[in-house]
Amino acid sequence: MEKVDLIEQALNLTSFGMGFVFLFLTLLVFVTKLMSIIIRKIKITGHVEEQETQHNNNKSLYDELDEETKFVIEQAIKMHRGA
Amino acid sequence: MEKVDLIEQALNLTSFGMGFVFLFLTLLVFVTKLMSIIIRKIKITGHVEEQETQHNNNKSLYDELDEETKFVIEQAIKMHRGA
Amino acid sequence: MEKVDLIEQALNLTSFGMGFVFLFLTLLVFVTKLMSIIIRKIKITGHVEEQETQHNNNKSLYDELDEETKFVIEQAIKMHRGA
Amino acid sequence: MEQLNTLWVNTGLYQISPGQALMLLVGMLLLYLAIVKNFEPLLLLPIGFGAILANIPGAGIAEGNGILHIFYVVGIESGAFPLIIFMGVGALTDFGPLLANPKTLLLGAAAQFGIFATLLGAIGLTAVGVFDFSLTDAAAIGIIGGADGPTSIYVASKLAPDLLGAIAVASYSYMALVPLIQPPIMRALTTEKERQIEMVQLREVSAREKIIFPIMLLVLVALLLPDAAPLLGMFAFGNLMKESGVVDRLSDTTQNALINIVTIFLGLAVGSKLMADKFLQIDTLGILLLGMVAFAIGTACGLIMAKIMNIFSKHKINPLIGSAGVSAVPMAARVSNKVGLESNPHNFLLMHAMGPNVAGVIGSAIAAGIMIQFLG
Amino acid sequence: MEQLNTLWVNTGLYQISPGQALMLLVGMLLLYLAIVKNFEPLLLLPIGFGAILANIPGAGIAEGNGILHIFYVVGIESGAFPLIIFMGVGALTDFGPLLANPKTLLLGAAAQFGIFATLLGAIGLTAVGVFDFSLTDAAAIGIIGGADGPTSIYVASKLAPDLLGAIAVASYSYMALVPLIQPPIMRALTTEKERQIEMVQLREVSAREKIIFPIMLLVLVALLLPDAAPLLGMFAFGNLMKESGVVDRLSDTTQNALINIVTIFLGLAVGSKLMADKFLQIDTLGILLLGMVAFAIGTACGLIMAKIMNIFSKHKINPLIGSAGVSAVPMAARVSNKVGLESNPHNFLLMHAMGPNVAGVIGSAIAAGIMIQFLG
Amino acid sequence: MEQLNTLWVNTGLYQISPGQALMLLVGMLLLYLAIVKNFEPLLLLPIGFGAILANIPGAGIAEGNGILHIFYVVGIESGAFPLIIFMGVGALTDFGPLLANPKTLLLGAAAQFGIFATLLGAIGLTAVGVFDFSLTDAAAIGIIGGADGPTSIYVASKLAPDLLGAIAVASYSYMALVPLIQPPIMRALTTEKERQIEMVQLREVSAREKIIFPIMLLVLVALLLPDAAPLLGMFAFGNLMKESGVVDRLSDTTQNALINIVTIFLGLAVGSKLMADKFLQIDTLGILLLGMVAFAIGTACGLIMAKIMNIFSKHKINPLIGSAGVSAVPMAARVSNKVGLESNPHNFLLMHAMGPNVAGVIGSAIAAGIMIQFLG
Ligand code: NA
Ligand code: NA
Ligand code: NA
Repeated sequence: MEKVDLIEQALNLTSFGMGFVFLFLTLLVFVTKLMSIIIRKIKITGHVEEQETQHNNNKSLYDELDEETKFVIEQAIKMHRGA
Repeated sequence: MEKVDLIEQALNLTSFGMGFVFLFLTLLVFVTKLMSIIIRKIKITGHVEEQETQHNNNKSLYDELDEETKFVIEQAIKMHRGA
Repeated sequence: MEKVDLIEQALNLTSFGMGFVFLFLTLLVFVTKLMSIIIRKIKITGHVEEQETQHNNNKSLYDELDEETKFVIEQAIKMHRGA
Repeated sequence: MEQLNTLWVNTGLYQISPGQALMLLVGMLLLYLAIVKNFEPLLLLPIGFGAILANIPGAGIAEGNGILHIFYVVGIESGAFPLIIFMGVGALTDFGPLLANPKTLLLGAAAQFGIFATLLGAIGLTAVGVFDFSLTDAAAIGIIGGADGPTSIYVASKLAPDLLGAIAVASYSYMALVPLIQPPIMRALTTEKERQIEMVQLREVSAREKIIFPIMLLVLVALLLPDAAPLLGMFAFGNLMKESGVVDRLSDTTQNALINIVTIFLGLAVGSKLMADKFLQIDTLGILLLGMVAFAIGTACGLIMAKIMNIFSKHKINPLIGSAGVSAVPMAARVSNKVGLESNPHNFLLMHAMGPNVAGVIGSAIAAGIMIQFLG
Repeated sequence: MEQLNTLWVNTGLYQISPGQALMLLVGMLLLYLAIVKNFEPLLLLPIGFGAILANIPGAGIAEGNGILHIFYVVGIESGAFPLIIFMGVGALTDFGPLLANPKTLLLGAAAQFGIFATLLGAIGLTAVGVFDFSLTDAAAIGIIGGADGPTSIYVASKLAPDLLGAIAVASYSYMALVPLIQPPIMRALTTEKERQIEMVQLREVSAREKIIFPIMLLVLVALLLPDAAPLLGMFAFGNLMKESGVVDRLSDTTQNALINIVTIFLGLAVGSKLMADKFLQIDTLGILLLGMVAFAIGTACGLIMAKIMNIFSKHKINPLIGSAGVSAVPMAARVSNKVGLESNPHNFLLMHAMGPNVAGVIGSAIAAGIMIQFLG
Repeated sequence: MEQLNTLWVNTGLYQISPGQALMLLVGMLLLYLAIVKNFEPLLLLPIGFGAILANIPGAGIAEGNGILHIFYVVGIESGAFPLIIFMGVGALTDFGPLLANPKTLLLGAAAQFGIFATLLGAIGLTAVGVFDFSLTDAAAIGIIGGADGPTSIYVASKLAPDLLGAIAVASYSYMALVPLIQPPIMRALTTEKERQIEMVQLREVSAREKIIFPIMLLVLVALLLPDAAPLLGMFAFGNLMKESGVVDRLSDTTQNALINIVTIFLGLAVGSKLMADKFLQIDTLGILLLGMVAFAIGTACGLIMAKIMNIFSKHKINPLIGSAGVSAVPMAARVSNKVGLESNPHNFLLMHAMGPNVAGVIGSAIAAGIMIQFLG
């Protein structure tokens, strides 16, 4: 009785388990494909737009900072290392 | 009543807090300046003395050890790596 | 009385301790020498045998894998980095 | 069928609450800010990811024996992580510019008024009934104005652990926003002529001065404000390891492997405090608003202090370096430099601004010590 | 004389049990496999050494306040070590090949049948009275077939801590034996013509896809199987640190110092579970046998799945990459490549096999989540 | 006014005891020795800084929930830190010179008499009423003579935790003083002719011998003195990681990031034991005196043993390498080399002295095991 129960539970777990593994990974296949398609679409349509905003967005502020201060930092460090 | 008390406590904390921050950092300004002055004085007067003691003090014992054994260690390591 | 006991214990610990330290390290001397002798013997007698088995043993399977796939991995990585 | 049902009632889809769904989006917003907008990614990426993990319905990762809760208890409740980070920050800090011009310490003092103004604001808004903050809550919120992540986390873990998630997020977010928040205030409070002031070249600082400074700082803290000693002690220790030059291997590891490892787990642990039921409260909105105000006031006070000092001193200070007193090292100093260059393209303020910048770290730790002493 | 006697009765020679003597030899066998045979030395060397330390008679290193027992409680009982290792594995994983060919995820799914077949086998052998495994034991043993060390250790620590030593040893040993176990099965189940199939070149994968994938994976796990979230969450976190490109210093430390440190202590702690009285049982033999079977079945199912997919798809898959679905990254993928080269010397399957290879990691973690949900 | 008073009574200035003031100076003395005199800075800098932090009046950093007390409980009370350091030392040790000339192990044995002589001295001084040491105290003090920091800390944490601070400070200080303590003794106990003895070139040692030696050492320890197994086990493990050549990434991390991280926290935690009320006792003076004696006796016994061995052996040993038997790796070996060069400028004893030097590490660990077995 108990053994039969144990075997039944194991079979249940196996069928649900393998079923779920396949369900999950199949879903992941579709979601991944969808994601790749969307990203590649955005990339093409968004290409021009991206270039335009590149000089107005937030990141460029940092970039600007970077470029401008890079030279200063290097010089300052040089000066300071000498100290 | 309670609210008034709370505000009073906050005002107290603010006045003592800002006061202490300024007290501490002002003190730090003076102590730092003093430290710098002392160190620069010691540096000038202690310059000759330092050079004289350089060969008698403890550190030089290590230096001596270093110089003498540096060559040996290198050789030994070379020999040993070959092994 | 108690002090005498304490001293006796300390003397006991010393004699057993130093005895054991010497026993252990002497044993280690002999075991180490034995180990070195055995290894050097194996090395000489096992030299030819080793060369023969080199292409049949497990490690060589890995080596083979390594050699064969090394080129592919490098190429693949190059290709992939480009991506 | 029964097992299919078990499977279904255990899914996140079945169990998810609207709050958790919202927090998953908040977590992703933090990841977006970190990865795309480059906002303090070293902290906001782990915090954002931790927030997502903490709000997975039914997983319990941030509760009980969940791994993020373990990280929180071991690392933050004990105080260890923020203190180790502070040691690492110390090992990365160069006090040279500060030692060359010690009076810039006062700029770092003035900028701490942002902390106390925010405390007053929080209590004021509680008094008029908008929020409901206790004095300890208000103090922990105020420290956001110190613009030091580890100090904020340390104080919040002592005084207001329930608010820790919101405080840490506000702290790091606003540190990242320094290049947006500060420039308008800086331009508004200074004249073109002031912004053009050129400062005298900083003198060379000897290795001895750099070695003695952290010890001296520690002694002063020990004698005057022991409650700031854990924070400033670990900070000074890190700096001494670096400057002493005799334990380079320890200093290198502190600046790299150690601070990186602790940063990862600190971030995840902070993220675990962004669980929906704790974070989605009106208080959080208050913290975000007050934190922003704290930054603005701190920036303004630093600038004003520089102008006041110029009245009494013959060596004029460019007031733009005053805003760097809020710390947010090294971003605030770089902002000072950038705004300065706009007015005078040959005026490099970066090294001058590093003085008040690191002074701000000390100032905030002192303010933190005061809070802990009076309320802890 | 009394003290000489004390010394003698405290020696290992006096106290040693036959089981301990045998386990010392087992520990040395593991060291031999690691050092001479090069079997997963990063884990088997610390595990082997830990096993020796754990079986030193009278030292109690793996009990009570012994250092290995402390490592075990702190690192494995808490779940921290396997999860941190999984984070490191994530930071070392490249999902590129998988993203270029997502349907290879199904190969990673099929190979998990090794896990469940072994579960059934363990229960079947218990039913006929050969062994005496509970359902939780059987589940933990089955996960060996997932060919992922940290997943095996994590599940065993939750479901069957008494069997953890044997399960970890079996898991890493068979991962090392992949080049011996898989090729005969691969040759038996495929035709020469199938083995010669050349696959189309993988497309380029953009950085954005690589950044979004771990987040997407985490969200899917969060919504469908929260019990797999700790494992796959840390895995995705490690991968996001690497792919985001904004926290390179954290990613580098995770891939090096952090994963190395944790590997050392994980190995020693696992070794502490190889104490004679727990390990020297008939169950251990069962675990070793069943683990081997799990690998073989997983390999076969991966191959068969590839052949089934070829019936429905116009882009043919070389079935040899199916065996890589058991994971054992990157050894199984290299075996696919090697066996492929035997039939077609111009057919490099390595990158194609990396897809199912990392899919197998995800698949095993999902299977682990199912086990924990139903039995944990 | 009330708050001003609160502020004042909470300052360190108000609360400081004379003992704490003195200990702050002791902490600074240790920093001075570390930074300026270069005395074992890797340990004495963190210990000195820890001592300062521990004696900040009112801060409680080394008590209760203070961070240094947490480091102490987690790392030293558990035994983890000294054992991990010992693993790192193992990974940094080259047994080659010892394997080439195994009989130098006996020099490492003889030098341990310093340990036991000190034990006797401590008990003797207790008997005549100068100090008040128990047998466990005396044993822990004696281990200072082993000239191994982690062994001293490990034994003290087991046998005399109250004396740990003084013992650790004495241990590392005297290790640093080896170049001052040893040469006079070496010159006094040897003749010019003995000091000129040239030793035969060491033979090449194969990789196999180096791999098998740590395993053999562990087995011998396991069979004869299990209480030394934690120390020598971790030591052998570190060495095996290095010599096996198959886990280089683990070995590299052990030798760098891991040992550095643990050294920092070990040092701070040891420093926490230098609190005024525990450290400023007449016992501490006794420990410092006895520790110095231990070093001197150990040095002498090593030299004498070499002279005795020369009576029975045809391959003469230069007795100067005997003093290296106290360990203090690699300083003592370098001192042997230096003193040898004074008598014979073409006689490089360094590699010959590395044998007894590492033998001294093993010898001290064996002596430590004996102490723990009889008194633990
Ligand atoms: Na600040
Ligand atoms: Na797998
Ligand atoms: Na020694």
